[in-house]
Amino acid sequence: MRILALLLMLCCGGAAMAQGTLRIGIGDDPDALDPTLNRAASGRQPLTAVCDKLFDVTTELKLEHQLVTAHEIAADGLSVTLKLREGVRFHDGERFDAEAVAFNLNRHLTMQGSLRRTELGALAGTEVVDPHTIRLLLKSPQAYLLLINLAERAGMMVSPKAARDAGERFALHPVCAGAFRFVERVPQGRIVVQRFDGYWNRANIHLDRVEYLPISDSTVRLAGLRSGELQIAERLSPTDLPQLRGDTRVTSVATPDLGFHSIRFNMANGPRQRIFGGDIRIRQAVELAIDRRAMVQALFEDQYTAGNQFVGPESAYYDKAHPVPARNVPRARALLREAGQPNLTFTLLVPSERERQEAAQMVQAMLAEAGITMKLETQDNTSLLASSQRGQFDAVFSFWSGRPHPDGNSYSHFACAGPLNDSRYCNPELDALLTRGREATDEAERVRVYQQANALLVRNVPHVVVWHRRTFTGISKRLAGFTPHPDSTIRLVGLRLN
Amino acid sequence: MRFLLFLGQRLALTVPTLLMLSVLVFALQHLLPGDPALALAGEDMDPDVVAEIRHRYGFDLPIWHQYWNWLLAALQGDLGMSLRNSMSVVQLLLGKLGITLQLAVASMVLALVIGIPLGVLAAARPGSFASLAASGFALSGISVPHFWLGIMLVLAFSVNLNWFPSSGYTPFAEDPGRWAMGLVLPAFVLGTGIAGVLMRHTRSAMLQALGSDYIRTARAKGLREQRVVLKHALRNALVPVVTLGAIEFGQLLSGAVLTEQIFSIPGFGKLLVDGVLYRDYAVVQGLVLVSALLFIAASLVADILYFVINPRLRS
Amino acid sequence: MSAPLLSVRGLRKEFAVGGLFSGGRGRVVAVDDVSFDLEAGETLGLVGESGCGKSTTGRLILRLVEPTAGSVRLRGQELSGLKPHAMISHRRDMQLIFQDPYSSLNPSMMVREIIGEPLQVHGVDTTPGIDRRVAELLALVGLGPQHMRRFPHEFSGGQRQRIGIARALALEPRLIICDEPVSALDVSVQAQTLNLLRRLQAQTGVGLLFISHDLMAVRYIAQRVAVMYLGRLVETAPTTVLFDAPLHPYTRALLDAVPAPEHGAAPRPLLEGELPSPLAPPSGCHFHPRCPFATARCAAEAPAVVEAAPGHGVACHHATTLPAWPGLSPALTHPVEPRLARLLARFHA
Amino acid sequence: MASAALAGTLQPAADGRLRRVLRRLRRQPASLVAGGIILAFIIIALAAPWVAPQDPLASSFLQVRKPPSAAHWLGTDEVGRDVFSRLIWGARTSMLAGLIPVLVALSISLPLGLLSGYGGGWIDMVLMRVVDAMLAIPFLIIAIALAAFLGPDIWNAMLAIGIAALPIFVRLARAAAMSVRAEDYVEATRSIGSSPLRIAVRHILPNMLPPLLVQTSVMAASAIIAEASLSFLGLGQQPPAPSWGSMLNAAQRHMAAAPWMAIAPGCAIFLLVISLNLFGDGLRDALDPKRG
Repeated sequence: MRILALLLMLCCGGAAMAQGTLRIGIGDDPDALDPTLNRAASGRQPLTAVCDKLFDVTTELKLEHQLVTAHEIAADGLSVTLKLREGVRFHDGERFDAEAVAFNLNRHLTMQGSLRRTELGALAGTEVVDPHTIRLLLKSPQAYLLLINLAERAGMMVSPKAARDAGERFALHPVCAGAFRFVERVPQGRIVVQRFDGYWNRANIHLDRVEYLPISDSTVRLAGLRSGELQIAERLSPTDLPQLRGDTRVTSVATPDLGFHSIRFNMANGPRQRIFGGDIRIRQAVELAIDRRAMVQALFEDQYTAGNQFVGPESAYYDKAHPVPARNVPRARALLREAGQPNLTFTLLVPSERERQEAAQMVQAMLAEAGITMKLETQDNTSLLASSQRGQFDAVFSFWSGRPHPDGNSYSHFACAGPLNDSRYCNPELDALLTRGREATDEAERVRVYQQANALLVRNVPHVVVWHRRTFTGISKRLAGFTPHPDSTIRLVGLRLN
Repeated sequence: MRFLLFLGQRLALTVPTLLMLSVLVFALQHLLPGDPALALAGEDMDPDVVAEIRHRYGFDLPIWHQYWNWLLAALQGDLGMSLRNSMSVVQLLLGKLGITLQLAVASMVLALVIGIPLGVLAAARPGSFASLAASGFALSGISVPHFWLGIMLVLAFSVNLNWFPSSGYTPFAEDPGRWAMGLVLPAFVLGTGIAGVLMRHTRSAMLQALGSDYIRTARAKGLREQRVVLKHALRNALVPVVTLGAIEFGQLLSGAVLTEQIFSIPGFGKLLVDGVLYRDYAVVQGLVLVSALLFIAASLVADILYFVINPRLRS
Repeated sequence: MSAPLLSVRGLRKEFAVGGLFSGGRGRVVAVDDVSFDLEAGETLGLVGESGCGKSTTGRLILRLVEPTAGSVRLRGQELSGLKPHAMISHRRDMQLIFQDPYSSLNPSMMVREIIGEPLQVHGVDTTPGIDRRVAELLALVGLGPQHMRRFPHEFSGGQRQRIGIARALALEPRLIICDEPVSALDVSVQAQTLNLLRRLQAQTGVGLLFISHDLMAVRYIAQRVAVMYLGRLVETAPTTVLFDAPLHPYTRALLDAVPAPEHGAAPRPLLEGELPSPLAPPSGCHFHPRCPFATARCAAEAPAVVEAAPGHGVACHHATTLPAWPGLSPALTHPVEPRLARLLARFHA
Repeated sequence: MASAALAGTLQPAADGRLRRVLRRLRRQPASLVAGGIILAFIIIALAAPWVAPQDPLASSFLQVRKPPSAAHWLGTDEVGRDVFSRLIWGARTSMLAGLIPVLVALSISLPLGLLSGYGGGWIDMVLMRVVDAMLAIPFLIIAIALAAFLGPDIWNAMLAIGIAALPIFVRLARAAAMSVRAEDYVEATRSIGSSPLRIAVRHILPNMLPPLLVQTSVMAASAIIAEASLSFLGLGQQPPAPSWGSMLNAAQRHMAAAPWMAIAPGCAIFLLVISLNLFGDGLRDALDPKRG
């Protein structure tokens, strides 16, 4: 066995690795590589390399231009005029112009199975002004929200010719205007992209080739990084970080995540609302029995952030008047007694994913100290989605990946008609706030509105936010120019391998 | 002639088996809880999109109707489209088949190279230390949980010693060295189990062969022991072992589920687990059908081998 | 004259063969136009090489195997064609004793259940009644009531065969078919068992069809002997006639091949040439390829059974023209093999 | 527990036979050691409340993933529970996981095998097609799909494993029925005029058991591994209750940082399974009529 290994290592050493190839270990195998149909967060990584967007967001979550060079929001807020970058070509040589933008936005809106419609909900239509100018027409004055969404997959531009030719099969070979062109994909194996020499920002691209390798286990990704197989390993588990100490070849960088983990109560969805749908004191008791800080410390090496609102405590939209409450078991017991439920028993629906499984067991132990019996029911993700939508839960341990605009973290989840509002929590006051947030173009106004929304949710406790993740990216010290991004998508511009 | 007839009979029997199988799989996965359309609708889960997806993939039809549609397409060689990444299932499977075959062949070679010599050794010197050690190895091979062995090997050889890549698969054309290194650990994990089975069967077949009349005759003729064991006994003992090997190989093609999962090898097994978890019906259905076909083909090969090797049946 | 106990006429059995490797359907005629009678209290020996169809004949009579054609009458009552439920009432009149005393007793049943089962099935008696009857039967075959609660594996081969005989006697049958009942036993036990059968026959008047390839055992127990070759009866005669003046060349060959007892166990090869495959039996007289007297006629035409003397039937074209039979080898002139004879004498006493 | 059941079932059939088997087993020291280990596991599983030094469910937020120490012989797990105590309690699950699927498979496959092997005809034909179809899908896949369908729960997992093992058991039962059918004592009872039902129940069924029982210990070994695999995938034992497989599932994420979480349960599974296999080998040899 050992001799065999040695022999193989010898021949392995002989094959030199291609210069300038960056190998990135990603956590999941992406689904369809089509900006219109892509679903999972993992797809954003290769798509970002292949497809440039109209806008981008900075690491401070500010809007910045990418394929757009200037934008202007009309006074009534019902239209936006975009100036497009000139001289940009798609990988198939087609020209990027206003017609192409119109085609793309229309494709997002009309293609069967499009997953971008919600993000473009405010868009009524487009108007080509000249080859490099396009005007977006809006249904309601939600211009800022729309532009932020165009900094995501909804703003990715594909070649109209390639899209027309390939139809539904476009995802098998995406053609865009990004810095890298798609080469090949081995499903569950890897995705390979190659530098596009016709890229408008060619001067800042220093890599020849990038490979994305889906490796589901964080420890294994880390091992790959340390052995030099990978130069970037995304989403390392905080519990693996201690291994990096003392390793001179690799390091890790962290950035707060935009999302949140929370325990959502069934407020009004079907017969199982009866435990948490009524008395607020019961929900408060559950919240007070949980020690978020102890949990973050024990489970995540104190690397995540304890939280209680739909944005993290470092966000401007966070309401500092309602900080994370301390654990208070006697108070929790008292509340339960007052509510006439001294022996509260309920079931928490948990996905089979390990992080939440561990946390659920810890919550279970914490609640037990307050006299609450929490049973655990595990379901795989697909079953869990169906169960939560049908209201087959008392409480569910959910996770939201987060969006740059706070609307993405709130409206769908808590508005009465929100598609993700499986709790069926409904509060007209909150609906009014969230609508105002959508229409606010002014940053100060947005801050005020979303702080109020957060305060309201904290008081009503339709869910208990537990923590906000931080994204840990492991990088080889050979890699220069890497900046972690809060949307956890790796930007390849400016990266260099030494 | 008789052989062809036998082959025809066997082939005819596979048709109802496959049909039964496709019904079983179809029924089973449509009984799975969870709504694939919800999983497909993305994080935002727009209800219109969900309905659109249901309609597009025919999930709104009665189940027998869905089966009929699937069967009609399957008869024309179309196994549908993966819900998850829009690839044609046939293409997806063809892409994976190569990888799974490589792993299966590597494991099988390892199993044969380890299992048969150990079995011969154990039979030739019964009661010796070498024989005991070989039996112990075989027993361990069939008793160890493969997924655990995989984890332990990754821990020892990849994470700590950094001898082997811990996961992933590299195509041969791209980097033969990496390709080989990547297959060593998973092939070892899968190979030990089969080696154990082969070793035990080789040993018992050898013991039987060594006790038979023609071996006594061979020995009486004064042939050297080594020649008796290797030339005469082994040749006869190999008949059942080879057929068993073919069947084990058939099971390898689809049976490496957890091993592929642990080593992140993009073969049939990983495709299947992901397919079940994401309710990717077309992929699961197609995959089970193809691996069943492969299994049936392997057992057919086993029968043919049995027929070819065994001179008593040929006459 | 009343009908004989058992009357078999034109019995025939074809088996369809067609396995995976045979490549197509074939037919084997295992039993071909077999006819004979058996009287109450009489023992008919049925002899022949293994595979000649004698065991099948026994099972055809019992309807354990469905005959293709022919008639079986028990005390004049036609059995063939009877529906299974109509057959049941006749089953108590006919019983079977097996060759292998090991596989013929259910290992998971106690002796009491094994012997009592026929009684139970035919609703003969209640539990105490069955127990009493089983004890009687055990005593009849030389075993004691203490054996009732034991399992078959606790007994020796001879004892097991006694249990099998007791089971066969349980319903007081008129006819017992003994299928090689002693060939699996040690010589000394063989003698005991043969004597037991003889004694029981004397006591009960049961008719025995004694199927065996052991000519000496048949000579000891049977009054008449039928010789079978490849599914056909070739010669039927009273025992003394058959052993003194056999007419069929095959019978003569069989008698020639009986091992001289002084030379012990291994019998010599029976005949020149192999036993032909029943799948493709020789034309005409099945025996002609191995027969020293065969002529062209033998290959062309199957001989019919003719009565050479009253009660002596033979199926051979040349039965009347064959040279005289030189007689048994001197060592065998004694009706029973000497060692067996000594043993038998001891048990008679 | 499997071997206890085994001995229990053999008892009424033939205590003389059992004694002979035990006598032959005694001549195989390896099988005896294996039997001893199985017995030890059974005792540990039964006595878990008294043997386990700590509460297997009590977590301590300050003692998460601590390496083995005097207080925690095998370290602590991801939520600060004592791995050693969980290992002891987990023995219960694994023992049941070896026993229940085998019982499920036996109780379904015996009548089916009887129907198919003794009854024959079109039932046999149809049943064998289904069995062939199921055999063409790997055992674990059927178990995964069934467990996913029934929902993640340890009892469901055991049921799923039992059903997944059915095709093999039905094949064995059918073969056993066919070989028993050819025995003389079946012909004997037919010649008496016994009804087919009586033949099936009194003669064939009881004698199908011994050859199947020889397989049970090997089958139990496979079932234990299957339970561990399902729990490893999150489809078996649900938290916080321990099973060796679910402990491995929890350990996988902390493989590098806390290897003790994976090593202990893996070794326990290995030890139990190898003992069952060894014991099964010994039992087979002891029951083999061809050997003295």
